Amino acid sequence: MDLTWSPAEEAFRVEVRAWLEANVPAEPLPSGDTREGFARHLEWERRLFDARWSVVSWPEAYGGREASLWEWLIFEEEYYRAGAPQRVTQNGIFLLAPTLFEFGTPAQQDRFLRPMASGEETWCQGWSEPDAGSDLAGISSRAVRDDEAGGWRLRGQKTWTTRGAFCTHLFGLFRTDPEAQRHRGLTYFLVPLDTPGVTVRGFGRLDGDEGFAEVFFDDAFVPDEMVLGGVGEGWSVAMATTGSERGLTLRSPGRFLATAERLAALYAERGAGASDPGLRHAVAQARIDAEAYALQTLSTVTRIAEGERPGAESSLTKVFWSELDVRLHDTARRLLGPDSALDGPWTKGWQFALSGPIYAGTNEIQRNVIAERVLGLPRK
Amino acid sequence: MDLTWSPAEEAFRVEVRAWLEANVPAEPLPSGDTREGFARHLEWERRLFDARWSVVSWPEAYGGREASLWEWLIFEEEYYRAGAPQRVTQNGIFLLAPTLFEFGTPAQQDRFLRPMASGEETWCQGWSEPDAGSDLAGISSRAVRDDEAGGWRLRGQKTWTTRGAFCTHLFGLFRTDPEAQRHRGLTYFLVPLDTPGVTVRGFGRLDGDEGFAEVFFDDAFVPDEMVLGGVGEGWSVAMATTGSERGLTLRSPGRFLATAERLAALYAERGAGASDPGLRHAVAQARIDAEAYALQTLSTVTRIAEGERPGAESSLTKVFWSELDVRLHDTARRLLGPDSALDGPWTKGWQFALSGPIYAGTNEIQRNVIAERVLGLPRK
Amino acid sequence: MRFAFTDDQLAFRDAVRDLLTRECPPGVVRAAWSNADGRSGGAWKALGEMGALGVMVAEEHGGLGLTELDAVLLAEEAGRAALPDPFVEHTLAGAPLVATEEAASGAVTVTAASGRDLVPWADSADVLVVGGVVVERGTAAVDPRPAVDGARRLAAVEVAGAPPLRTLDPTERDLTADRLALGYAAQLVGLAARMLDTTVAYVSERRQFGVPIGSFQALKHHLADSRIALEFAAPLVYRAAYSLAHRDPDAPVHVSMAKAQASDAAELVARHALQCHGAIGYSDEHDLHMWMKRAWALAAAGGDASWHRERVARAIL
Amino acid sequence: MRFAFTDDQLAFRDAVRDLLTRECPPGVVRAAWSNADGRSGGAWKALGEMGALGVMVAEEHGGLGLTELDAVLLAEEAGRAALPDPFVEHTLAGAPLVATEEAASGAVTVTAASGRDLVPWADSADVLVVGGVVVERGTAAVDPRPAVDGARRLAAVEVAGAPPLRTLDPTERDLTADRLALGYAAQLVGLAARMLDTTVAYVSERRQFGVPIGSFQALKHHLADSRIALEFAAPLVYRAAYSLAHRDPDAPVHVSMAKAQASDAAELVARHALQCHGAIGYSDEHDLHMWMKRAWALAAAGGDASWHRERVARAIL
Repeated sequence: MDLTWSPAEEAFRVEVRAWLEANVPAEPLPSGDTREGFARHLEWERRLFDARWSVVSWPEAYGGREASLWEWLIFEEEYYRAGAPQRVTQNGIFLLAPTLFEFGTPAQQDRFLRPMASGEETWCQGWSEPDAGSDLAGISSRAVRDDEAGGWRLRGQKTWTTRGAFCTHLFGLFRTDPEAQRHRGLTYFLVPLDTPGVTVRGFGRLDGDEGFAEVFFDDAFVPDEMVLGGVGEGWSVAMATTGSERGLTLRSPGRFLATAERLAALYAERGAGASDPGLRHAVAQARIDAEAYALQTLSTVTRIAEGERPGAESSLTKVFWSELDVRLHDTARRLLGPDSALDGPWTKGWQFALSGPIYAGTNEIQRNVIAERVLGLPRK
Repeated sequence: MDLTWSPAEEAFRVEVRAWLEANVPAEPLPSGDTREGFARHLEWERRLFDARWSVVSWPEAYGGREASLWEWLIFEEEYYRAGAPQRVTQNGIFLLAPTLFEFGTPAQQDRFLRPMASGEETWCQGWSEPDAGSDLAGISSRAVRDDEAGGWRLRGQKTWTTRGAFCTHLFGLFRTDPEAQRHRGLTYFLVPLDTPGVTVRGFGRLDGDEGFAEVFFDDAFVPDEMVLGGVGEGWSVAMATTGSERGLTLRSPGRFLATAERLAALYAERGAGASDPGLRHAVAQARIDAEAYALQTLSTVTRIAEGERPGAESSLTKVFWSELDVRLHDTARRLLGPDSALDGPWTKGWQFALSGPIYAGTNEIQRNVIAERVLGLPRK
Repeated sequence: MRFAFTDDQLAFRDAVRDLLTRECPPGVVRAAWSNADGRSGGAWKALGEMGALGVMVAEEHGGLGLTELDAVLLAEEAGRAALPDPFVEHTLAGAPLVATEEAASGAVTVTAASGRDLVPWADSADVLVVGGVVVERGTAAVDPRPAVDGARRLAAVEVAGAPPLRTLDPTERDLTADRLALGYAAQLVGLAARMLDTTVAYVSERRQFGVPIGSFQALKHHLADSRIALEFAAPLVYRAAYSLAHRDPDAPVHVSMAKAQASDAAELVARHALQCHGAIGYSDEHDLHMWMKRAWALAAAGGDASWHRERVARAIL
Repeated sequence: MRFAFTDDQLAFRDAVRDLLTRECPPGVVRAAWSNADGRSGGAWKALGEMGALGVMVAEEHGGLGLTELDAVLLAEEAGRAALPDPFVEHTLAGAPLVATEEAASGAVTVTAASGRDLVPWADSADVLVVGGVVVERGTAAVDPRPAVDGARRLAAVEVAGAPPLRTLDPTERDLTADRLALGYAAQLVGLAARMLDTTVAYVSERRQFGVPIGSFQALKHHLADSRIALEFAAPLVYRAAYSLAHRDPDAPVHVSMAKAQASDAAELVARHALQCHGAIGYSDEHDLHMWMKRAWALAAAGGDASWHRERVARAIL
């Protein structure tokens, strides 16, 4: 066990920190889940890209630095510590890109990765449908073969597409074999949202931001080269991405430490006036949990660095961080007392935190996965 | 709404209180779940019976006072407030007796009720079997018809029979129709434990007291008059009793107020030295919950007094009180800090409280009942 | 001993429920998020006409001269409908103090706030009960603040320069604060009951994996826990109303028990309701969020659960 | 950066696990409930022979001269086996202070306690580390007290009249308390892991309603929550061991984070384990209760979760 960083890693951290200190906007940007905020965020992401900080672990050819896993983690830690803006490109960079690296053709990688890294092309995820939320295998949107044109015609509807109204591209699953049941007969498509026959309608989230979209497909044509990973292979290709989605949290071990520290600052300000003497320990426990999260991430990264591949254990992480995030913000609300009725960063954060136990597989489903695949309990 | 008592009710309360003050043993009796304690408790119950306080709501012929539902409640309140001994006869008086009153023949009532009230005959419940715990309908103990002798021969095993090693009689379900499935073909029997072919083996509970027993039946003969409520009718007869079991809590609205007050006293003694500043509110919340329990009982009794019959709502009460009892004792343990490792009334109480969410239908099953029968959610 | 409402009280409750079902469907609540004053308009007028707004105003001033015990079920209904009007602030707290025919009928809207609370619907009310005085709204400085619940408009109010219509004595101030807390507790019970009903209906219908999602044990248990929380909150609220109506010296502690329990119950029911709805409930196009945000607002108003738990602690420790 | 144990550390852990599987099956724990001293006898001797009891004793005194980081996994195994011996009190706390060959081999048993704790196995130990002094047991007044965990014998110890073998300086006192807390945290992780394993096996086999009860979602979720609690407790324990071993100035806070989290995790796992076992687990003829009672004892020992949470609060607030 060695919890220190090498001189080279320390040097990398110094470089990251210096650049972020000089460049992170002094004023927080407007929410990236509004049209205006999204545009402002893209300007920031462009600056990241130009300085080669947008995808540090990627090959240089696509705008990266070929950073090691540990350097990548250092970058993410510093990024959170600096309070730098939320990454509105995350669905592309963290969900689609790993799939492209694993399943994409060289042509697809050359075509899509660099514009994704620069934010020139922005990606949203087309998984859910009105009748296929938790039950992802219930997808009914179809892709019908058009041999003559050498491609597919998409029909159906996707929904709860995060930032769908602002993105340029969508990746998603469509049923190519209408006879196949459930998770068979699905194919993974890459779809430019300006394709004729595609209509996007944004709608609001709990906190009022237009962060969701419905996407309608009315015989929208996509050529064969927009299939990722083989016709009919959509489910296994997508599951690789879903793994990344649940593992998104790998992004930064320091992710909740920053919130726990802000919570401690709020306590310093408000604690004496709060009615609940137990809040003191709630704040302490938030810090303990945030440290536990950070350390568990280091443990996972060690295993990955030594060649293991993360499996169903990512469900443990998803449940823990999403419920920790809710507790962190709930403690803040209780510290705010009557002021928790006002709009503000903590009440916004509270509403956002409530999505954590729902998205990317509800926590109920994650707990089933833990029970069945980590503990080995009987399915039925 | 009228939360006051009538002069007659107040007079009844004064009478109860005076008698209890004069008669409740100054020193707590040893646990009624030990052989010695059980005997000592029976002496106490005999004194209760002799003064006609053992079954206040029963007809005078069986030793009662024909008290109203409200007077009965007053008695129970005072009984708890006085810290009077736990009723080791409760399985007879509160579980079997309601069933006897409803389904018993006049001969059965005359034969069994008065000795039950006096503690001369003591009853334990023969529901669970090694393979039929939560799944009560999975009972496999059999009663085989013996036409010649005019009765039944019992075969099989019951277990987790509370105080079974000390009681004189058992009531329980046996399968009279081996062809019938699940809850059909069961019959409710009354069985003297000194019947030849019956063997009782006591065993310890979590807290070490010999509070449980296994009861083995090896062709034990019981005559026809020991069938309660008709051959093959056992399930519906038992369900009436199970309703009472879940409604046992009706016994005293003040039941948890007494514990909440003892907890407040413990806080006065220990709170200043405790590490957790939140314990103050945990103690306050325990009191709030205990009052909620008392008031919800008053609301239920009002409805019963006005002619309603309690239904699946009793599951709400079971879950609430059993988990409140656990919280009450857990708060006490946290107040005790390192001393919680020592044997003592609170740590004994804690271990006993842990049985609440398990017995009389686990809380998981109760929550299913609430969801399906109170809220109307789909079974499958 | 009888712990139940009278048939008259239940009939009045039913009448208000029917009225609000008609006059305050979810569309009215939604409209209040973006209209000028966050108010219902029609529902308020109809409630005034049926006498519900003057239930606690003395008969000689045109009210019904009844008590908190008669008003508490009506507040519960206002909660169930998420009524975008200062029903509790007016009916339980303000109108009995103002005690005029206009207040009894709701022609004049009175709002009120206690403690550190901002004042709800201050900019559309006619009379404000704030900081121990009753003032005309026009004479006070009203400074709107952005609220999470877009219909329940909040404002900081400065009454230093305003000529008081009357000044409350300490007993009146305390009573007013307790009436607000009681009314909010009742509204929270109504809000929670509505969220639970809506969620039960939703999970019974919504199918995933080929079955209604309400058949999954995890969701069953979320909703069973919600139902339990309600079952052991409502009686405390009704008892507090009784104690206030009878000027029981323990009434303030009873109010605190009620408000603490109802606040926690509503927060819990809201959490489970959202989780059971999933992404559909997370959209602002679904009605759930309006009920949830009202529940959050009222859980924090009139003293939050911790504030009231502390008052209980002071009384028993 | 590498947050994992070395192959050597894991091999030592495995060897201790194998030894305890052989020498300390549940029957040995059960026997300790009723034997004279609450001790294992054979397992202690075997641990001494393999060097596990002297792991933190300096090499010149016959120990292995290793650190908390090497001992922590062994303590976890002692927890997993519910070993009825003062493994943590001796190996992590007492033996390094006594620093003799007899202590290193376990021929002399050392026990220790910190804060307000009663002293475990005081009547069968040879040397006691209590109240800042090291004394021969025979010279102290040892007053046994009835404990919930019948194997972990407790006693109040008075050392006022005993001639100290040595007196600890404040740094040693604090370090000893932290080592006890760390060791208990590790034992709690082991105890919890064992209870979870046992429960998973039980619910996979036990059938009710025609299916294994482990197929019911409610039980799945209890056990998933147990697994999550363990997953986010163990890393804090390992980090605390690392920090102590490296004399990191933050080590005391790291120990507190570990002990608070491990105590809460073990309490939660115990609750779910009992609930999933139902009445079978509630019988004292089943082994579960011995693990549960050890978990309760160690959750309260060396500072309970609240005591350690308070130390974290003082450090960060």
